Amino acid sequence: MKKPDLSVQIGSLKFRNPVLLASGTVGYGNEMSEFIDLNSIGGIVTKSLSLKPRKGNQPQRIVETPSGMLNAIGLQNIGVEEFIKEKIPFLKKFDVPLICNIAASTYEEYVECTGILTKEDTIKAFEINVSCPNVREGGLQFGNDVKAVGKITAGVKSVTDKPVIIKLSPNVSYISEFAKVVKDEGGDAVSAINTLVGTSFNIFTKKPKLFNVNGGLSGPAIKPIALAKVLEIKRSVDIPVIGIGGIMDWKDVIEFMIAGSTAIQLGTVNFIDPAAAGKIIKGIEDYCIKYGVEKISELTGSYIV
Amino acid sequence: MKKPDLSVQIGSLKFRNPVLLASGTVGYGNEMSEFIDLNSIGGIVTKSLSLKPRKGNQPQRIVETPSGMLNAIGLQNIGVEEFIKEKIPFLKKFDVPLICNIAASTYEEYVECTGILTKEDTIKAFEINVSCPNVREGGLQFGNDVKAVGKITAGVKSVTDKPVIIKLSPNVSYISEFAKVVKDEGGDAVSAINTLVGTSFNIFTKKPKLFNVNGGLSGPAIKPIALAKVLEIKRSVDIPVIGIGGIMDWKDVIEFMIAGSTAIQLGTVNFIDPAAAGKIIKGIEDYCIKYGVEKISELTGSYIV
Amino acid sequence: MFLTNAPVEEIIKLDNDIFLLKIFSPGIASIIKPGEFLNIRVSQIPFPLLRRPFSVCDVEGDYIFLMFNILGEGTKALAGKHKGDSIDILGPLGRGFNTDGNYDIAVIVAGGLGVAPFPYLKRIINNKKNIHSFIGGRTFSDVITYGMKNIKVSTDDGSLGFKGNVVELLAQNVDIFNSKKVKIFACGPNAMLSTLKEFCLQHNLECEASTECVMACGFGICQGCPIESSNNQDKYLLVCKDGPVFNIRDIII
Amino acid sequence: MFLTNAPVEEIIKLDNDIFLLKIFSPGIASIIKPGEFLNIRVSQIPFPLLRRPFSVCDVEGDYIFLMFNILGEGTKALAGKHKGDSIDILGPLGRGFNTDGNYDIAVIVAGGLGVAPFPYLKRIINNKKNIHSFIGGRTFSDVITYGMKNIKVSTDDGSLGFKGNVVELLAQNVDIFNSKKVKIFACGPNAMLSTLKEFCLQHNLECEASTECVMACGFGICQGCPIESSNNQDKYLLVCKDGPVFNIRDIII
Ligand SMILES: Cc1cc2nc3c(=O)[nH]c(=O)nc-3n(C[C@H](O)[C@H](O)[C@H](O)COP(=O)(O)OP(=O)(O)OC[C@H]3O[C@@H](n4cnc5c(N)ncnc54)[C@H](O)[C@@H]3O)c2cc1C
Ligand SMILES: Cc1cc2nc3c(=O)[nH]c(=O)nc-3n(C[C@H](O)[C@H](O)[C@H](O)COP(=O)(O)OP(=O)(O)OC[C@H]3O[C@@H](n4cnc5c(N)ncnc54)[C@H](O)[C@@H]3O)c2cc1C
Ligand SMILES: Cc1cc2nc3c(=O)[nH]c(=O)nc-3n(C[C@H](O)[C@H](O)[C@H](O)COP(=O)(O)O)c2cc1C
Ligand SMILES: Cc1cc2nc3c(=O)[nH]c(=O)nc-3n(C[C@H](O)[C@H](O)[C@H](O)COP(=O)(O)O)c2cc1C
Ligand code: FES
Ligand code: FES
Repeated sequence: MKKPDLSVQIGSLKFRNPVLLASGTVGYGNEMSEFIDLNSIGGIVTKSLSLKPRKGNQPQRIVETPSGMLNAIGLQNIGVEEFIKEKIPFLKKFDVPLICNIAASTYEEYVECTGILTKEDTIKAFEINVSCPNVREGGLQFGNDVKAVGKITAGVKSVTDKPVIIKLSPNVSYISEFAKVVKDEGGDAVSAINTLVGTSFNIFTKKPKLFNVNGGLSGPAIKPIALAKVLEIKRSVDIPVIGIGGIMDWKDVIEFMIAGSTAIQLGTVNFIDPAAAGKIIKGIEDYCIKYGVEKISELTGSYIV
Repeated sequence: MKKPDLSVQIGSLKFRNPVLLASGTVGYGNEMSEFIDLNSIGGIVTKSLSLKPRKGNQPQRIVETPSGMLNAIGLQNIGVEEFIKEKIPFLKKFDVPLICNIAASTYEEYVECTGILTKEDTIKAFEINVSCPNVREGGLQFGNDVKAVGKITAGVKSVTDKPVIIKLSPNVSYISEFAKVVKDEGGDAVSAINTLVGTSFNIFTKKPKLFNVNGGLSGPAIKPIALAKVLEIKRSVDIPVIGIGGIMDWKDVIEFMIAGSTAIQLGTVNFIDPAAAGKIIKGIEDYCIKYGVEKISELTGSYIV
Repeated sequence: MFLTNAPVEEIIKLDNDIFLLKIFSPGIASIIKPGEFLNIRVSQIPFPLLRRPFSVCDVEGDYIFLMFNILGEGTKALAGKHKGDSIDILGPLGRGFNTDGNYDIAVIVAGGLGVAPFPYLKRIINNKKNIHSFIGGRTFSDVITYGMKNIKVSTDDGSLGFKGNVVELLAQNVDIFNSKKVKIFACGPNAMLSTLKEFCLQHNLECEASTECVMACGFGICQGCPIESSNNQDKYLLVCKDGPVFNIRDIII
Repeated sequence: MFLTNAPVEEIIKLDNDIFLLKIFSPGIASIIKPGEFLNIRVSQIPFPLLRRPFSVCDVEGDYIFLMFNILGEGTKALAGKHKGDSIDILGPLGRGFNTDGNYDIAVIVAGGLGVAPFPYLKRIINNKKNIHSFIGGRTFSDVITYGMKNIKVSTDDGSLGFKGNVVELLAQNVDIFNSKKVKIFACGPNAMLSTLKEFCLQHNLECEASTECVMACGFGICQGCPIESSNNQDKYLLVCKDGPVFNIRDIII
């Protein structure tokens, strides 16, 4: 019984296995390292970074919903400078691809952030967040504008040789149009999906539960939607897709790969079981052994219709 | 302690209370009449009718998901003619507004169906389904095309004096653009939302669980999304909204009304508790009494931000 | 039709993952027929969201028995019930077996947990007819014989009884059909029913089969449970309303 | 920090909706401090989805006690546990109370279920200091005194003890602060903590308060639990990591 080959490739970057940790759900890695061996996972995506530190939204920032949660963190982050100074040294110690997620309010800021961060050897790729529903400026507007996404892709590619992944919004009519422009402008992959816009009200005070009113829905509730988005992209654009949305266990990972994902990210599940990544990697390995999958990359888009 | 006034108004039509039963989740009323007094509810929306009977999709048509379900019924229905002959006589016996939901593959079919059905006195309003994700032709394409929705609204309005409600798709970038065109073309209200596109795969056979591959996601999982869509419409277009999506109890109804709904529809919950409508009407009445709401219509859009 | 909260009287573990649930429900017990089913809300929270259908397995006075095995979240939740818990049941639903009529021998053919509706069928037929039971499974642990008698058993792997499928076993015992008029009552996976249908057509045997299908409502409003009709290609039958028991000739499986 | 499945030893009903949960967890019991908390996964299904935070209420040998009241689905599920069930706990989390230091009298101020962390605090302070407890609630049934002693009680409606809020009650007893050095340990709703902060500033009293906040992760990765800092307006503190216990001067409530 040979060990299956779990490695997957995105652009020039090879991952040990397809299990990455999603932006905003792993901090900058240090807390998670208490629960999982960072050297055993596919990769880590940082919390979205912006040029300057952001304070984020006022509380309440989190609302639980049926099999899901809304968050409106508002891209709280320490900014590029402090990230390089304070977080990179810790992350350097590990042999795990570090993907830097960038959020910005303007085209120029995306390009500038990438330009600064690409000098850091520890950073192996970029994930560009054009789809955060929780900040007023930036975020969602870009994510809903095909031209803007194309321009950002081209701009970021022009300042780095490292793989560029564009993280797409599900809050659009046709996500595949966005994947297409990313491909056309030289992007290496797309991540799908970011959270879905949602809200919730307190029926006694009549106030929105989230200070920001709207938040982003994540967790198992959105899994069927995320799978349909991955499938939509896979069926019409030839670009690697990183599947994200509601993954809780190894079965979900296999399902996302069958639907067309090259790799996947774990988000909300990290809050519920910070040791999930380890169990999931074990689970997909066992599946491959049991069903004779020699290379896990064979599963990508292997659906039979 | 006076009884609160639960009545709500949409166009020229007055409803006893805001609790309607959603298309596709009540059949044509006869089965449900075993569990609830049809005369006590706000209204009934029929399963989508098309000009000719439709056989619908091959099984499997239903998949359960976390706090939700996917359906791909494929608009199975008995057609306009048989509906008039077989179902209207039963529905005539009740004093409950009957709203006829129409689904079609062409603009002409929408208009023709409405033209035929409007002659039936028992039918008090129309709900035009431009947003069903489960049929290949028709449905989703219209729902994603602002111009088509405008044209259908105008066409249907031109053949009936009864209120016309357009049921909108959530699978778009900006649902409020659709609500706006409905208003501009003389539509009386919008229903929001229909189901979200989703899918699911069997990881052992690699086949989609639904024969149709994609299905429509409904149930509590989508409630936060539905609320955000209602709010989006309410904030930018002055048209009555019928809120739909994941309502399970009276608290959810109040939440939808606060977010901007004039009335609401119960969908998936009818499968889980066919007696739900009765309990929910009682629940909202008690809420109104307890919190001094004299007219429930005061709640519509009463959010405080 | 009743929609009611019924108290759990007992939950009996028959085998590893197989349970009998005994519930108190005089209303339903007094009218339900073999082959009819209940749709059960296993918990008040929306996970799992949908009700789960289970055939009536047996009736004793005011009590109903259901037989089930743990497959997923729904049956897991059900197996976690305790005496005194109440469960939300909807039923009786669907069309059951027609046990009356002009036959001398009742032949029961069950695959795996397809045996569930037959203890009650057997009780209703009682001594009015001769009963032969054929029960198949993939392996010995799939063969459940609770409440049955006069049994022949098959397993795909030969670990118990005849090695082969249950229709092959039936074919081997075709002599019981020779002299007398028989009626077959069947329940099991679609693959088994499909083979059985061929067998029945060949030997011109009467057969009623209980079919399975993923369901949402269970009472005819969702259109989620279609089954192809042999008689009308323009329209599906509904497993929950027109079935789950059909004359095997009337459906395409 | 431990992430572990701990067996439930006992679940004790203190009052109508108030429970004590006793769990076996030697690892956590040996290191947890008063005011620190556990984040509990109340069930393995995704409803409710998120863990629920609970302060350590007391520790006895290898056992941890939590005190909770039934509010929603999470606490309902927790109250439904039986001896022998195991629950998935993460902890100890956060920063607790600093019971050392230079004070003679420990003054405990608790609103409603804010009393939860104090039986353990009391046990740790033991007889090293004098302890005065002030416990408030809206009405008599909100006043929980389990594990406490030397108590004064207030209720908003006057149904038990002093009529008014617990800070007013404290003000009435301000004489205990006169001669000796006191430290206040507080836990309760934000409105109470906010009034208490004013009182402490006025009287120049040292006070540590345990704050509450909706949480997702409980260990610093989601940024879901911000609280405004008095010292740095550019950056929030995190209730789960920098708190839940803060010097009341350091936070804006
Ligand atoms: C009319 C009718 C009568 C039934 N009677 C019984 C009975 O007496 N005893 C009994 O144990 N079961 C019976 N079933 C099947 C039973 O409803 C399912 O086993 C149950 O719903 C599974 O629920 P779950 O949540 O445990 O599994 P799920 O998590 O829903 O499913 C687990 C696995 O089982 C498969 N599955 C689920 N439901 C069905 C189904 N209806 N048919 C085939 N495969 C399915 C799923 O695809 C999945 O692979 C009956 C079904 C019908 C339609
Ligand atoms: C550090 C910390 C320690 C805690 N210690 C205890 C404790 O020892 N004993 C105890 O009973 N509770 C404690 N709580 C609160 C406890 O976590 C919540 O009561 C619990 O999560 C409610 O879960 P639920 O699913 O039952 O209710 P939900 O369905 O989540 O909520 C029901 C209602 O309670 C409100 N609510 C939920 N969580 C909170 C919260 N954190 N703060 C204020 N209101 C809330 C909701 O808005 C809602 O109105 C603590 C909270 C924190 C942050
Ligand atoms: C609390 C929280 C914070 C998040 N922050 C970010 C972020 O900063 N940048 C980003 O691109 N995505 C962010 N996300 C989105 C996740 O990376 C992921 O796309 C989404 O949660 C869906 O996956 P899930 O269902 O597995 O959580 C955040 C999600 C959550 C729940
Ligand atoms: C099984 C099923 C069938 C449906 N059929 C229709 C339909 O024929 N026409 C229509 O407009 N909506 C149909 N819907 C959508 C519902 O009317 C409703 O918009 C949706 O389910 C969201 O509400 P819910 O979450 O309360 O179910 C159907 C939904 C379900 C679950
Ligand atoms: S299960 Fe709903 S119609 Fe049969
Ligand atoms: S609860 Fe996640 S950071 Fe505090």
